[in-house]
Amino acid sequence: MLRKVRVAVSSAVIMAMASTLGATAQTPDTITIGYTGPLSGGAAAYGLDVQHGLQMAVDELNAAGGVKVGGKKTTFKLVSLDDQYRPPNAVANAKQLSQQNNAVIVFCPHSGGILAMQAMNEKSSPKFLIGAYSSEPAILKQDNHLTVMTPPSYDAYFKPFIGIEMKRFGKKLGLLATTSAYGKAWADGFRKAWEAAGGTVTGDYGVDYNTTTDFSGAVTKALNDKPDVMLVGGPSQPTGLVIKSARNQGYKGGFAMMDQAKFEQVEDVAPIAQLEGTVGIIPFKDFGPGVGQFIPRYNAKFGTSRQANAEVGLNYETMHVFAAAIALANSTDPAAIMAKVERAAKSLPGTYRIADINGLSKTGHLLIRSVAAVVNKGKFEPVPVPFTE
Amino acid sequence: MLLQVRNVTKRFGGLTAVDDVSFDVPAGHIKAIIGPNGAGKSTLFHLISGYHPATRGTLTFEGAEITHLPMHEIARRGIARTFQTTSLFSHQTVLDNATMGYRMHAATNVFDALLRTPRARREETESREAAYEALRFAGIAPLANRIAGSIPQEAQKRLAIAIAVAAKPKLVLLDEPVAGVTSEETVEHAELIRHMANEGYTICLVEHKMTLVMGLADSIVVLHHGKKIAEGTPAEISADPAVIEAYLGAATHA
Amino acid sequence: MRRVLWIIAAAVAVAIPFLVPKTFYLQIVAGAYITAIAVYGLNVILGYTGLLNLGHAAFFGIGAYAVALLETKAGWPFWPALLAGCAASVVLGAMVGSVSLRTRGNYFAIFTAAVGVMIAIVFTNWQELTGGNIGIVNIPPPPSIGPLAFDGDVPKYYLVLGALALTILICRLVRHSLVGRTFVAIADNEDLARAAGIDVARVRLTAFMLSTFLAGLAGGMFAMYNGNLGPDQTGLDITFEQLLYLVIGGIGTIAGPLVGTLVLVGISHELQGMQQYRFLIFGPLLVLLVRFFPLGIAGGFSRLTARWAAR
Amino acid sequence: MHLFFQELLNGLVVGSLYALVALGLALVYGTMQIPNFAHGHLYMLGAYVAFFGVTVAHVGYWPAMLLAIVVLALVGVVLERLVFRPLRNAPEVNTIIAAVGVLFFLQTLAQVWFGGDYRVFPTPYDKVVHFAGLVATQQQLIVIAAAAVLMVALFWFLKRTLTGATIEAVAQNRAGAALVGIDPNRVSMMVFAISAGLAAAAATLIASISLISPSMGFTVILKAFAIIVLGGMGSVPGAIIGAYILAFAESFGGTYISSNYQDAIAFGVLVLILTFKPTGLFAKGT
Amino acid sequence: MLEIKNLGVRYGAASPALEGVDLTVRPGECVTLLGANGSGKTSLFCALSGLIPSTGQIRFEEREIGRMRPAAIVALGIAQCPEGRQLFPDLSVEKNLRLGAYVGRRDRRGTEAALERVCTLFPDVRDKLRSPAGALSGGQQQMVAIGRALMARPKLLLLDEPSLGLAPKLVEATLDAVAEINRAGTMVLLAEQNAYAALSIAHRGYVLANGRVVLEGSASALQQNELVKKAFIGA
Repeated sequence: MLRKVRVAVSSAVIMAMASTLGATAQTPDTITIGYTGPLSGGAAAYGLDVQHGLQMAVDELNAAGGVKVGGKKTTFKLVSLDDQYRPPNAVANAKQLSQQNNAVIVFCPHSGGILAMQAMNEKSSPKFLIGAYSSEPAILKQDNHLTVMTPPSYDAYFKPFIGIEMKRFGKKLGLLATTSAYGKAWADGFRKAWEAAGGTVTGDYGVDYNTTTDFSGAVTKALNDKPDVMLVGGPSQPTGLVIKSARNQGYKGGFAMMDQAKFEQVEDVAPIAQLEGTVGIIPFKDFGPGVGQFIPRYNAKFGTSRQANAEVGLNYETMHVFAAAIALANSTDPAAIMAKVERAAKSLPGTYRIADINGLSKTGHLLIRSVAAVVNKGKFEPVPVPFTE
Repeated sequence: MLLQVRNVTKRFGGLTAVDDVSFDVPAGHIKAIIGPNGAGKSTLFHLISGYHPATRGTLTFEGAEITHLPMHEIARRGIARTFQTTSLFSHQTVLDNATMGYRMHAATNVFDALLRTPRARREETESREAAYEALRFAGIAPLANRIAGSIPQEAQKRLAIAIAVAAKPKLVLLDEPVAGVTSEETVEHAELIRHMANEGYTICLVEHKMTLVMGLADSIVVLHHGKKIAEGTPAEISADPAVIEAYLGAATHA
Repeated sequence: MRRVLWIIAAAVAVAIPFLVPKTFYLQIVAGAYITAIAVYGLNVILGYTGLLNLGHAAFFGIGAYAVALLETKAGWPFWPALLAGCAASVVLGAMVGSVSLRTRGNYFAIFTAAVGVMIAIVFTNWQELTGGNIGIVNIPPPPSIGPLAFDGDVPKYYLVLGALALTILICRLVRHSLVGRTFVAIADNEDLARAAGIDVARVRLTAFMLSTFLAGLAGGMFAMYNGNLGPDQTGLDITFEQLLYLVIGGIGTIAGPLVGTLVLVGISHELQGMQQYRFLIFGPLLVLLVRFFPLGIAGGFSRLTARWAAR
Repeated sequence: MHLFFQELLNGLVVGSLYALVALGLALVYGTMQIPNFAHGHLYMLGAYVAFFGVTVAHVGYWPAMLLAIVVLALVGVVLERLVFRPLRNAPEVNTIIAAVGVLFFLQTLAQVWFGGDYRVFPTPYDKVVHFAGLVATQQQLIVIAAAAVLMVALFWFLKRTLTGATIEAVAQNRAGAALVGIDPNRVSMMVFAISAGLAAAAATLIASISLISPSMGFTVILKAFAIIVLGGMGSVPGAIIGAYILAFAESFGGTYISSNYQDAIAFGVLVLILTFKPTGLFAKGT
Repeated sequence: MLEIKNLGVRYGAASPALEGVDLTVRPGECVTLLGANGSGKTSLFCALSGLIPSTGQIRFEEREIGRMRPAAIVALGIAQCPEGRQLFPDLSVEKNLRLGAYVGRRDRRGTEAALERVCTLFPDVRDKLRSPAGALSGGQQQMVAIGRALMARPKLLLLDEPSLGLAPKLVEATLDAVAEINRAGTMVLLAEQNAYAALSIAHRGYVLANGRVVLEGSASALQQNELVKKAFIGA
């Protein structure tokens, strides 16, 4: 008897889950844009930034009447699902977005999820385009022809960063980046490039920026070996704390800052005076031609409590590139769209150009011109970063 | 001699709970251990059953020393026990309780259970039969499928004995088997214990109810402040002045 | 009667791929099955022997990483890799168990939590082996057996369902055997069990190893099903989540782990938009359950039906 | 040698933080045997209360700390009354499960209310102090000093006042305490209030040299458990000693061994201790 | 004056620990409660102190106290020296004693006087004021336990087997102390196994068996009673 109830409950759940299947059929005059990212948990702020950028682009496109596909005006709809930063959840979400919501493009802002989605997209159908927001080079090496990766590969920064810092401060480098996978990859690459440029490395003092309460210990250890330049970086605010702690302990050298950290947020913690001689990616407001108009629009829509940043802006821009590619392809077939991305990128109107784009690489990398900046006498001076590939 | 207790001492911190106690339990005997509250009777049981290690002294069972064996090993040698506050597997059925008493005689392991090996099936039947037999022995077979915690107090005490009997021991230690039982039930319990002795179990019991002890025991050990102050037949003990003083206090007016 | 109902449930489970045309839905159900296998493992140690292993997800991780690494780095096929994964989890379980089981109650929970966190730290930091935070991708599917290919959502679903069925079978067989009854008896009254000649330490270790076996099995199935793996599946928060499923489903019951997992995964899925908020409900729910309804859904219903039967 | 002393100073700062958090955990465990897995989240909540006190209510640093202590003390009382008291006689495991429920709730609450961003706590004491070749910010020195003051105050309260003695009385013998007319339930609430208040004070102190985020509780709670196991579950002086030992182990381990596995040191220490002493260091014999 | 009518106590589904117990302690009296282990003495004391729920009536100085909390009962003037002493082992003897005066903590002078009185009554305790209570010998701990109950300046003192585990010499000393406390005007309800010793200092006595009062009478009458003899030594 009691089993009966147990079974009844479990089958009821199964049925309830099954019943949701037929609920949403695609309306032919909307194109669904999927998004899976961390909307809860520790990385939720990051996930929400990306979502805001996409939402803004979608709303603007719709306000302008959408795009013409097959002679018909078509609007966009953004459907977001939370994956808590977990790759398997991202894959499950991507499947749902593609199969249930008929999403043509699925955006994802973390490398684990993107790599997993690429593997899955090879096998399952219907296929979809992956909007990859990550600078993990492995994504480009998967030979997946339906992935468009937005941010510049981090190795693009090595040369300009090293050029500036080595010249200004000296040849001894200390590594104090976060110990996340990304941070470690960054530090490894940077170390090799530094040594190739004739520098020496005093040691690796990396700590986990997410769990460390007081950075003084790690900084003390790093400074004890008297480096001229330190590689720092991780989430922006902790990066600020590291810089501040180093300056407090009397460090006079320079900082090379990983692209994960953003000057405008680092500044909340470490004042500009302490950032003297630091090189990193340029503050968002100086990104490119479209930013000036974008920020007021963004603030009008989402308020000023959260500042627009690179995550918001670059995803916004990528969404516009995709929309233009759909219009050019005159189709919602992923491969057809993919074929037009390069042209769409090159012809993107200036208002949408948060950063300058010069096309698409063969591996699916948007050739976005990133701009770095160095703090010189209390001012941000732009530093050109060459296109990669 | 089935059990030999030699110069056994137990200290807890500064307190000497059992102090240099020696006695023998011959096979087939009913031995009672009495004494006022706090005299060290239960501690003595804990030492024999291996629940506490003895500080000093030796325990010999069937000629082999068992002083430092772990509790389950002592049980496997053939010493079963009950606890002072009736101790059962109170969320399991009465039958399962008795089955656990027999458990050590079954070698079934996880793989037997998963593969339903002949051994698992055979032992399953054996345990069930042994358990039923023990329940019948204790007179509670009709309660077999009830949850142990829900049966009456008196039946719980019988179940405690059934668990001990199911272990097929040579020596049974009964710690206050009739505490909190009415006088009529006490008589029935005395019969059960007598029945056990008749069936060949050697019994060692701690008890406060003198009527029960005097009627049952072949011999009695009296403890006071951890020391053995007397040993003898019930008649000898009830006439012993040291015993009377221990129980009734220094101011013996009677 | 009971058997009939289990068969009906099994039939529904088998029919699901035919009832639902879209595979993303299979993925959710299969994901729930895999979690349920791990929750069954947690049930063996917590529900049967009363010990809370807060490092449970780490054993899940051991199984998962073993399968993933053996497949991707050593080129092993799935099946031997799965066996090795389960074995690795059990061996580590025996090692951790033989030490941690000397502690009791709260100490055991804290001890295992520390072990679990350390294992997770190793998964995260040993990048050369585990790929760090990104983890391992492109774990190949099981090789075909004759005409049977496992490279696809539906066959994989059936593999996972098979593993779940095996798990439930194992739990049922063990729980009702002398071994399983000894587990619960020890949790009930340790001293009496010792007095009955039961080697409590050994029995506890057996339960711990069985529990870690199921965790390892779940991990291996996870690696196979998803084809990718990261350290975030092995942390304390995952153990906490599994604990939530178990408590809601019913600690110590046979149906509880499955019911609890399906119900909560189902609810979570239905409340997609409320992802952020769901723990605002689940948290207090957990508190209320342990206070008023410690037997969970399965235990509560069996109590209710027992009352009906008594009428 | 300079490195050694500078790291000693750094360890002292972190140790002070650990001590305050672990103290509250030890007090609750020692008095009621409740392993409060949500304690770290009370600490996190305290940081947010102080943060909003400073940035929204503009009450100043010290009043904000006081505000955080008071608010968290109230939260502690509510937790005791609604969650833990009803489970007094339940199995130990149920208490842990309930604590996990509270943890889920507080973590999500913080995320929904405050968002996942790091918050930067403004401190009025940002100057750098040099002495004997060592460097520290004023705030770091304040952390060390304030933690010391709080610990001395707690000690004085426990050892020198009758109300403090009631806590020790309930810890050592709940029934005995009831028999002399102490209400053990009120003492339990008081202990939770003190415990959560200490966590709030610790959070306010450290927030101004670190950052605030909803996940800050998770990183500290397991370390706090490692500490109280190290110090003998429930022992107040043990928790303090354990906290500094662990902080120095991390600080020097990070310096002289590897910083990558710095976080694993706490758990390694914990596992080692329980391996050789299953009831923890300094545990009373049974 | 303490009046108990029809008192019952039950733990779970088991047979009752106490049933239909009537008992009185009149002002100035020392009453002893005799009975074997498990006869219900400790349950009676716990019910009196409000530690366990009970049915029936418990009236103290015309007030019903059966539903009161332990702290309120202590405040009314009923203090218990419980079985097993229940001291705070890691606290100093002095702190143990001062906590005994917890309900009267506002009356500082009264507390000091009570402390002085306890030290006079038990000179051994005075020498050990600074030691942790757990480090004392069994007899000394018993003194501290009685002293702690006296610190509440009770009108009625409940003593549950104060001689438990004490050497015969100490039993006598303890009971002498109880007699002295009683002479000073405190009502005493004393549970003892050591029947004759207890009856020698009591005015009246009750015999409990299986949770019921089976016999009551004056101390001298009980001393002569065959049933008492039989119950305790089985002769």
